[in-house]
Amino acid sequence: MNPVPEAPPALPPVDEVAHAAATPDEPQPHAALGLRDEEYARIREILGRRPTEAELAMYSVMWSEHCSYKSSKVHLRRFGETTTEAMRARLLAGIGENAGVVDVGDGWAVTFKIESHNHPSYVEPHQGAATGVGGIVRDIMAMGARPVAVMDGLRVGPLDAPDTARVLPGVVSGVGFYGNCLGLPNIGGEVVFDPSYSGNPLVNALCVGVLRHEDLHLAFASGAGNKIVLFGARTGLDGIGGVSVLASETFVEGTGRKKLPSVQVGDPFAEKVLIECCLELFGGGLVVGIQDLGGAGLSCATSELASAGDGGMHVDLDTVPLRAENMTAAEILSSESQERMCAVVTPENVDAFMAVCRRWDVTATVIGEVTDGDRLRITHRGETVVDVPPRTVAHDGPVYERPYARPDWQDALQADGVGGRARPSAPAELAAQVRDLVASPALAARTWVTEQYDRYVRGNTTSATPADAGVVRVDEASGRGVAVSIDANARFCQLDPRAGAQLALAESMRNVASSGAVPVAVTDCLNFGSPEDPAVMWQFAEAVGGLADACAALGLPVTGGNVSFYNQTGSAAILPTPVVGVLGILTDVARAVRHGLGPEGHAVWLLGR
Amino acid sequence: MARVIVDVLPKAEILDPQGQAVARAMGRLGVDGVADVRQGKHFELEVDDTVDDAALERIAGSLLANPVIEEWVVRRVQ
Amino acid sequence: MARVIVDVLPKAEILDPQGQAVARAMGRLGVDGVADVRQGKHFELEVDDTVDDAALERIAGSLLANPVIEEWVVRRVQ
Amino acid sequence: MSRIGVITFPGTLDDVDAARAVRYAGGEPVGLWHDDADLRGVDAVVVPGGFSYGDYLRAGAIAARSPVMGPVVEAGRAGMPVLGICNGFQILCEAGLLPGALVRNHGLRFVCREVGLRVEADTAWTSSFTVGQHIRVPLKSGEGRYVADEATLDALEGEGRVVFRYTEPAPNGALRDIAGISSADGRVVGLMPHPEHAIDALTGPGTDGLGLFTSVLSRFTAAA
Ligand SMILES: Nc1ncnc2c1ncn2[C@@H]1O[C@H](COP(=O)(O)OP(=O)(O)O)[C@@H](O)[C@H]1O
Repeated sequence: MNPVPEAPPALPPVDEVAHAAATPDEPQPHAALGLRDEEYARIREILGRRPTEAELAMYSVMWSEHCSYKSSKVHLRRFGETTTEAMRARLLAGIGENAGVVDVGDGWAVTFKIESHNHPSYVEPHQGAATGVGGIVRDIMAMGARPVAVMDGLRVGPLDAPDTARVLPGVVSGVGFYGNCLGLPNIGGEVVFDPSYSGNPLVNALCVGVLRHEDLHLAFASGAGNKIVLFGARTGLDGIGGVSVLASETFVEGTGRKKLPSVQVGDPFAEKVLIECCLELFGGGLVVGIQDLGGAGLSCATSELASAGDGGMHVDLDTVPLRAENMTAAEILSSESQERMCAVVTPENVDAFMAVCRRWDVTATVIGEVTDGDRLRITHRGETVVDVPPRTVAHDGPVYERPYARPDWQDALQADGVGGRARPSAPAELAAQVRDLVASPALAARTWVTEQYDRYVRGNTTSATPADAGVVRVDEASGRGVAVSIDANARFCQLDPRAGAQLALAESMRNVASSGAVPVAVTDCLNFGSPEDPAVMWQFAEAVGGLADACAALGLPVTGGNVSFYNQTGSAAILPTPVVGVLGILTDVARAVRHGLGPEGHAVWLLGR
Repeated sequence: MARVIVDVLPKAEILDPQGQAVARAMGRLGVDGVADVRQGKHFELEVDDTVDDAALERIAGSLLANPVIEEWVVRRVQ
Repeated sequence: MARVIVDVLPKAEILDPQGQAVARAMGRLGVDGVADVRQGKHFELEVDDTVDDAALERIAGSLLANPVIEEWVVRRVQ
Repeated sequence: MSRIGVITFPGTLDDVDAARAVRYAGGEPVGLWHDDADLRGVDAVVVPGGFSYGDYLRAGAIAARSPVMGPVVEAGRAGMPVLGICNGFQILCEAGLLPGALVRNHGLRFVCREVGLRVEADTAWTSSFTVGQHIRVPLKSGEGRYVADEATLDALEGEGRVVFRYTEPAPNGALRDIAGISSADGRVVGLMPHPEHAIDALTGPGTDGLGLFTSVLSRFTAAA
């Protein structure tokens, strides 16, 4: 090892590119960072040398299942293949962007997306759920939209399980804390109890945003000389548990840094201010491209912006405002600090951009610029620590064709119908069963949850709990609005993942339609067990195929979503849980169909069979 | 009977939005010279003599503080 | 630079539902013998030498605590 | 048309709603910015709800000390009508314009539900109601429990300064079921529930909340 001689003793040596080229045989902890041997070999091949520590951190996080969709990609292609031009007609942005954007008429557009924050919500329910809401809201902001509503799909163990007593109140308070403080009405969601979610709760958060067509913003960095501005919270040691492996390998004594926490604490106040700041920046025409900082922090934002752009990028980590001392390049790049955004700004607009940020008391710093060429170059303490083709980090990650097979227990499960079960034979027995049903957690009122959520803020919610679909007004002048519902029935999916996914779509669509809206687009959050289990992979493939076919049959495009794998306790996977969100359009929310029975004397009709 | 104090603070590496908000407010309020603020919780317990230090430590680490994101100090004052 | 601690507690006559909830939870944890719990806030400030005791008292009594409902103690620890 | 100021602090959420309520009632909302010690010549001020500065220290504590509040306190003491809703009520208490304080709900959870209120005093903000009238508006807060010492409570009752009382037991444990109070001259009113969310049956429980805004506007039309 060659520590940089000038560095003060407290600072660990910088593993820069030339050093990496000169020390090809230095062992690197790629496995501990989750990279397989052949993935590590491919990185070396791409770079023509071993990666630096910072590069290794970037590739490992961006090539993770969560960011690269390496196990799901081959299946998700089905959505694209089954989407016709006619289905795409309303889409201003679709799969591949931070969130899909749908034309809802009169020059208005709506963007919506659902995402999971399952594991963090198990580790620290309140903060995990809170930061889950924060993350999806930033995705929506990154499209140029004003976030206008949230929904949450919650799945936990049985109501009386100790784990549920710990997780559910924390999750609900976290969703409420963050959403309420952001001023976003919560317009619906789900609460489902099932033993398979004990030790592995599902927290899926959806956000809806509204924009004018001309305000659409996309994540790309173009125009050499344009500046990269990082704004929002400072970058700290949040959520970089994995990367601390790097530190411990090379210089832990020097820094005395402990194993780092992988929990992030949400600051909804900072995010609220960030929303208003972003909208003022968009309104002032000060933003060329924008990207939120999510799970993979700056690794993701810089590589995705550069990859989607038409040039290269240079970023100087010494300019990044930090919350902790002596952070390494790998740590800065991997930090999951919340409430940050990254924008591309023309040089002449930088001053105006900074002025808006100052007005909102938002920290903003130029951290780099768009360059000619096609490399993403990142420097730290004067040394080049990253020099990569950005596409290889952001988009050309590994793709796996995981083996999948219908589990051998599927037939027996399906054959085990209700036929042989005893039926109530006396009125009292029937009454007891009805009472059991009514009192079951599955059917009980959700007010304990929904009373903790603000549904009035912004004054545009025309329907929320207990309605089938949440409805928000988009345009006060015309009354134009949208209806959204999220649904899944994982027990159906366990019996038949294909039909189960289709039923989730059908239910969600019915909910939206029964509010009087015309369904126009779909988002989904696919929560499954380990993709390395062929039975789970089969469930996944079936669910995706079923959903894609049903969407094609109904003429609804899937505009985006999220995959969450590895939801299991030990070797027991959760029930396959594809949560489907449907968005519908109402030309006038005043004419929406209200939930519940109408005035006395109205007839009741049952439609369908 | 003894009086026990437990002070709980967010871990140093964890974001402390409350402390930061207060620190920023100081500047705006014309209070200079305050470089940093951290905000946590302060508990005062009246405990009888059956409660030993091990029990106090258990209470602090499992109920008063969240070990995932907070650190704490227990001290007997009487 | 000095480190200053300000502890803030709800006044005794003000209902402290948080403290009570904690006291009840103790029983569930199997810890008996905790007679009373009060929950307040704990602030740690880094202040430079221009900040004298009068200034600290002002900060505590006009910002960190609300005298209508809270009482507070200021102490320098370094 | 009367101009009603609506303040925005960092973290204010219901400013759009308050401005809409002013408009629905026939007034002209005027945006006021926390950092400007300038009331822009308005006839009355609404301090809206939200989580100013995240409510991280105490609800309303930091906002109460921001530049715009200097002139608000001064004008309020001199008789300008000021309405504090939810976080705005907390801010007015923290600023010393109204007595008492708002603390954590006794159930320790945020509560969002429609509540019934009885209007108990004729003030600048309630003249459109009759004393004794019941209205329904949403309540949504985690720190909405009104507290003050016994002497203050007795004085408020004695001087007819309890403006709104919950008709059911207070969902937050407020002392004497107090939902809203006023200054001695009845010009400054603060309440925890949200009248600005009850101005249209489409988006709220009804239109009862509009009465607060028509009350204050009628003063100016009558005077003009
Ligand atoms: N289940 C899914 N269905 C449809 N699209 C999906 C699904 N999961 C992910 N996608 C899309 O794949 C793209 C890649 O996801 P990306 O936005 O990079 O992930 P993340 O937002 O989690 O960082 C996104 O456009 C996303 O909408």
